[in-house]
Amino acid sequence: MSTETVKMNGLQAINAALMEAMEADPKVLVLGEDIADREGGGVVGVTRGLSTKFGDMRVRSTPIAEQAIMGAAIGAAMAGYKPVAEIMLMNFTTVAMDMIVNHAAKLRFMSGGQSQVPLVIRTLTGAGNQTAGQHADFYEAWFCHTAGIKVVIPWTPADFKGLYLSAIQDPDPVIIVESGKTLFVPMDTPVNQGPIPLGKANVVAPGTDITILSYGQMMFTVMEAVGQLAEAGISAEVIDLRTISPWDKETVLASAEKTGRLLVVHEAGKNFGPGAEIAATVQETLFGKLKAPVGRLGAPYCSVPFAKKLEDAFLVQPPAIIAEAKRLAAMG
Amino acid sequence: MSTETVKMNGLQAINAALMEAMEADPKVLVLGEDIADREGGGVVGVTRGLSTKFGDMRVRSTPIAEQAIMGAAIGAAMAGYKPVAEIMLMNFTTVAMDMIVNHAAKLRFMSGGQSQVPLVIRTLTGAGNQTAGQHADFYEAWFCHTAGIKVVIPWTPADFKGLYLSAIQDPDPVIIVESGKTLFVPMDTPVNQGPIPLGKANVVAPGTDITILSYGQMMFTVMEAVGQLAEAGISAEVIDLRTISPWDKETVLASAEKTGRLLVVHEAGKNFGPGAEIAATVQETLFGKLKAPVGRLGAPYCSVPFAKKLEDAFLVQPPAIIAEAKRLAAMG
Amino acid sequence: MTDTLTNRAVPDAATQLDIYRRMIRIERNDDATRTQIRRGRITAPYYSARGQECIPSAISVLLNDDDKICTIYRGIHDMVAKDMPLRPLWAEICGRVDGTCKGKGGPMHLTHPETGVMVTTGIVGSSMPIANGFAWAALLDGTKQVTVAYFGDGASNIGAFHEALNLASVWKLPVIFVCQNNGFAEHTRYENGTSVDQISKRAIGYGMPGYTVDGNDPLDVYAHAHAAIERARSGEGPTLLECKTFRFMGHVFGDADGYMTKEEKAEAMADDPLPKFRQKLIDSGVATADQIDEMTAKAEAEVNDAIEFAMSCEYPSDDELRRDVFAEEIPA
Amino acid sequence: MTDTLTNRAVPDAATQLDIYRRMIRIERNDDATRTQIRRGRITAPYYSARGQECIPSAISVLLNDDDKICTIYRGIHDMVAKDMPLRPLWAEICGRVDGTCKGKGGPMHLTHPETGVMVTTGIVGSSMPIANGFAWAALLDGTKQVTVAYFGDGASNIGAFHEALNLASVWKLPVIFVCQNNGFAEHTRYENGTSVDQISKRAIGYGMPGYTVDGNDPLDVYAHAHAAIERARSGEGPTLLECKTFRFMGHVFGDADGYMTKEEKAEAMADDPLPKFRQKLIDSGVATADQIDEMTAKAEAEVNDAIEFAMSCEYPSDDELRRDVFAEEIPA
Ligand SMILES: Cc1ncc(C[n+]2csc(CCOP(=O)(O)OP(=O)(O)O)c2C)c(N)n1
Ligand SMILES: Cc1ncc(C[n+]2csc(CCOP(=O)(O)OP(=O)(O)O)c2C)c(N)n1
Ligand SMILES: [Mg+2]
Ligand SMILES: [Mg+2]
Repeated sequence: MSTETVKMNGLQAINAALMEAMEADPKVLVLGEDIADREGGGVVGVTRGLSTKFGDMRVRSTPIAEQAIMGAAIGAAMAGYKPVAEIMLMNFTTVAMDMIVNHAAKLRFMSGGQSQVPLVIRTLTGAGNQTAGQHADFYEAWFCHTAGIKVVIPWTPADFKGLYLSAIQDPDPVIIVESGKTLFVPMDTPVNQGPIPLGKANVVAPGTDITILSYGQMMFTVMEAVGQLAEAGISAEVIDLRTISPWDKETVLASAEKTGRLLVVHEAGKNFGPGAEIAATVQETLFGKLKAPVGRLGAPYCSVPFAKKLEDAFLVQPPAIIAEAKRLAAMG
Repeated sequence: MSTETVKMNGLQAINAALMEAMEADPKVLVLGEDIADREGGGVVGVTRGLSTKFGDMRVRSTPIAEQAIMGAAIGAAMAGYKPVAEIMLMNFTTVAMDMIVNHAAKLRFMSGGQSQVPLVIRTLTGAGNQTAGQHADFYEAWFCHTAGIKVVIPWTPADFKGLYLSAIQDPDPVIIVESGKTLFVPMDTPVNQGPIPLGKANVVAPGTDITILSYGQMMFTVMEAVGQLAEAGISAEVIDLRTISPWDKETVLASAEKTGRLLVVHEAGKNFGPGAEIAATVQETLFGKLKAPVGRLGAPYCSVPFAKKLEDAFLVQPPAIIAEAKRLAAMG
Repeated sequence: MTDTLTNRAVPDAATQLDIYRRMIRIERNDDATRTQIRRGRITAPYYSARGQECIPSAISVLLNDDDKICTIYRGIHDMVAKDMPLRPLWAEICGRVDGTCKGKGGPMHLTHPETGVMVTTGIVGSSMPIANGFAWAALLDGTKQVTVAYFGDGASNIGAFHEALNLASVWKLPVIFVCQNNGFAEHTRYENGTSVDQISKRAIGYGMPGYTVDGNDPLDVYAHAHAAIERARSGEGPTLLECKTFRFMGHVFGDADGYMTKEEKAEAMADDPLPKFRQKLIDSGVATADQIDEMTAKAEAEVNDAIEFAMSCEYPSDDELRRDVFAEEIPA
Repeated sequence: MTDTLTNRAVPDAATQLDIYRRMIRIERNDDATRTQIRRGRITAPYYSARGQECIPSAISVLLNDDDKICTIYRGIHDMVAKDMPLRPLWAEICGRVDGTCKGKGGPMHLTHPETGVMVTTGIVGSSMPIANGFAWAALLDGTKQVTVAYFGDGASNIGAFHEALNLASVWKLPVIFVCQNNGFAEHTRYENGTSVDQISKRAIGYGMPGYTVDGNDPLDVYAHAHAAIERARSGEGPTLLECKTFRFMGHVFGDADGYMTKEEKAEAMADDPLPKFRQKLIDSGVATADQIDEMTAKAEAEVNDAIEFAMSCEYPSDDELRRDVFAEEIPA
């Protein structure tokens, strides 16, 4: 494989992954609101060109009916297809939770392995665009807590391409969360990016003083903070978790043991958030081996606010990461 | 107030609470599937007698339509009423998540405090009756992670009465989970049981070697285990958390600091479960002060199975609690 | 206002007999199930369809093995009508590893793809959106397969019904939506939950044909199912069939029936489809009483064999909790 | 098949003028909003209702301040028609603390109980179930208040619509369900998402009257709204009004409109309700051009005043993230 790279953004990478997957496997389907070219190829254009190339039967726009979307995806998956279903925004998964949780995630188990539900749910979310309380929530913790569905939140375009290729061929349901900025920021991406296995974290920067773990668009914030920490003489090892469930315990534990400190940062609410599971596991496995408690940063306990000023205060920002990393680094 | 007690079960206690609350406050309403006496006063009889006493307009049976149920409750609450809405089983909250999460929990915040949504959601769940994968899940972690709604899971009839009385008068949405056995096991209950504040844990047994925290029907299992631990010479302090969000950090931290060890036990899945938040908070606050890592026991990562044998293996049983408590007690 | 069928297909003698064969197989199976529960040999909740035998029987004679059904907790009659073998069925409801779902699903969640029993859901309304997915797959496969979605009258009031029927119509899917209207939803009388006198009228809102059928008359069900299946196979899209019937055993086995009058129940039971059709077959010379008795004995023998088989099977091993969560086994 | 009104109420001259006053107030306000966005003074997503002014205006002249509306992201015209004051409206869409929601809700989520603007939701379909709750409260209060639930054509395909209309009919609630059918749901053409040629026909399935109305003709909207409101106030129950119209500015401000033809758009815009009604008022002698121009100038002045006011207001303090989550402030 060539190691040539091009600049592309997440949107282009997902589009390329869907194109390749549909080309290679006639069982791959795409459905969702406005996703066909007749409707403009998706509200932000992720699915542009697919229906023109693969036809209206494999790439179907739907009514506004998330239960119907997920139901159609589940049935088609059980019949041998590999549907990629879009739930436009993560807050709208709330109207499809029965289909996702009681059915997609459970039918393999409840049928004793007779039913396979190899589908992918694509959904977009994230604060930062003043869309307020019903359009920007991160609910990955709900799905991580639900047995039978995998949860993926990529950061880079290369990961989007590689993780989508894997998720589509995965025999089980996978929800992939596209977080705002990750769709639009161009990055160097291998031209021939192939599948990247689910469940593997990526150590994006080595470090010695503290491990900082994050995923999705929050990685941009973390990278900014890490640069400033380096200037302050603190060497952070940065982990992009990529798959939140099942998560890569091995990589995370090895890094936390090495640096002796772990800080988990996510955009989801801190209370009962994904970071709690990571902290709980790490404190147990590395009991007595850490120099500081596992730190967590996440959204405060409130809805996403509208006003830009409040939205900025709501989101974890570099100074908060820096302060917390320094506090932990000073311990032990 | 008299300290006289009677034997009653949770079902009777909730019924008494609803009776008292409706009697005292004409704004209290009850709605849900089959809840009126015409339909038998609820599938297990919790609401029996209410419609006969308070009439069909305040106690309304509904179609099978959980979004409509929650919507009606939200609107009525905003108009000044205090509806108690039944979602028959916790798995059916999945069809009403938009109403609960995007609306009931958020409207006060999103309206800048103009909207009040003082409603109570009653829901039943729990494994043990071979109802399999779609009728027995504990999803309290989802609601704990959602800002703006309180989560209560009582164990004793006295707590049911007291916590219901408080929840109904609480100015914010509260979800109360009735877990199978807690409805049916009679216990001594003060005749005049009054309101019990939300957010306060109950130290049900003092101990010195380890703190064991649980709630809901799992408390029966914990109490069984604790008896056997005592025989084995391990003194466990037992906390019934009662309110899972917001939880009583003060009581839990004080106890964990005193005993130096904490074991959290719940029926919900262990992965990304409520215990993770408790463990994450405790390891941080009591870093260096604990004799052992915070232990967690919860359901394995799978759906609730049907076969009795599997259901027994799925549920946390006394031997698992005893083993884990002994392991932790042997540390430090 | 509901549609009227002009061209009524009539089943020939062999087909009529085949309908009766299915009906008596259902009835004998149901009777045996209740007996086994009464004797304490089965411990699960059971939703008898006694009284509703005619509906799936008159439909299933028109279906092939590769035609699919999605049904509900009250659905064992639908499976037996579809000629699902009774041994794996009984092993499942007895929670044995040789059950069709290895004992993980139980009586509310049977699956048997070989005979087209694809999904059995415990969530009201959820059979319909998933049925659409199988129908979409059939269109993609270019087969003439149809999918039948069974559901109750109460289920016609939930959101999933609406979303599924609309999508099926817009996409012209080969689905038949069969409402088994037994006049009650748990304890709620039809008219107290449903705003229209005939559910078939709702078809108008989806631009599809809708028929109200005598669900206790095999010839009426057959004629309408024939039209609906023809329509689906020829690519014209879905149909809504409302089949009026009654459940003789209440909602769940052991149910008190206090929500209906004795007279009402007696009247409904006088319309028992089984003796009525038996007499008709004899009167019209399709079969002799002896032939029918032989058929009945055969059904009974098959049921008894299945019970014996089931009771001799092993219980699933606890390792099953780690299997079928994902395709890959969860490590111990 | 849809219902036809026999007794058509006609607004008197003053009422006609009042309708126009509301329409021009909406139009001036919308125009100013788009200008402010273009100038970068507002940064939020904006869903213009330009073209739909007539619908809420002709309805709102029939409503009192204590009659309630529940509306959607595309709903500022509904609020302005209900005579919500513009200063708190503008302060809100500018994210200021003097906004009606303290800047926490923004343009998709305005609330103003004093003028009956109770809920503005960003979730398609969710205005309807909540409207039922206000209507139930009105019945309990014994007032003659009505609640109007506004929603789009696309929203008529989601489950919440179905559940809400059924419940409202069974409970005979004083609600008017007003579908503003602008022919598109985001980029999806009506017929590609909706299976029936007239949404009003769905009323048949709920046993309620359903009318298709020319949403650009104030007299037609008025007549039908009058009948629906009378029906609601007299305790007879809900009505479904489908008002056909068009949105001139696409789905969201900045939208490319590529999913419709130029001719189609031009034709729709030729039916602009504003100049048409203006001419009619002049031709019929209800008002002179001068009077109307004065009305327009007044509306414009009010809008300009509101903008000035809003721009001079403070931003909310970060403490607001801890307020209005619950009635009690979250401790820092
Ligand atoms: C979403 C949801 N809500 C409530 C229930 C509880 N429940 C189980 S069966 C039932 C009644 C269903 O009635 P109907 O659709 O008429 O079917 P029948 O049982 O009469 O066959 C209800 C309310 C459920 N299973 N799912
Ligand atoms: C449950 C849900 N699904 C999807 C969306 C995304 N969405 C926002 S507006 C819209 C189109 C709604 O169309 P319609 O109901 O016709 O109203 P209009 O915007 O035309 O006024 C969609 C799909 C949403 N907000 N909520
Ligand atoms: Mg029924
Ligand atoms: Mg529209």
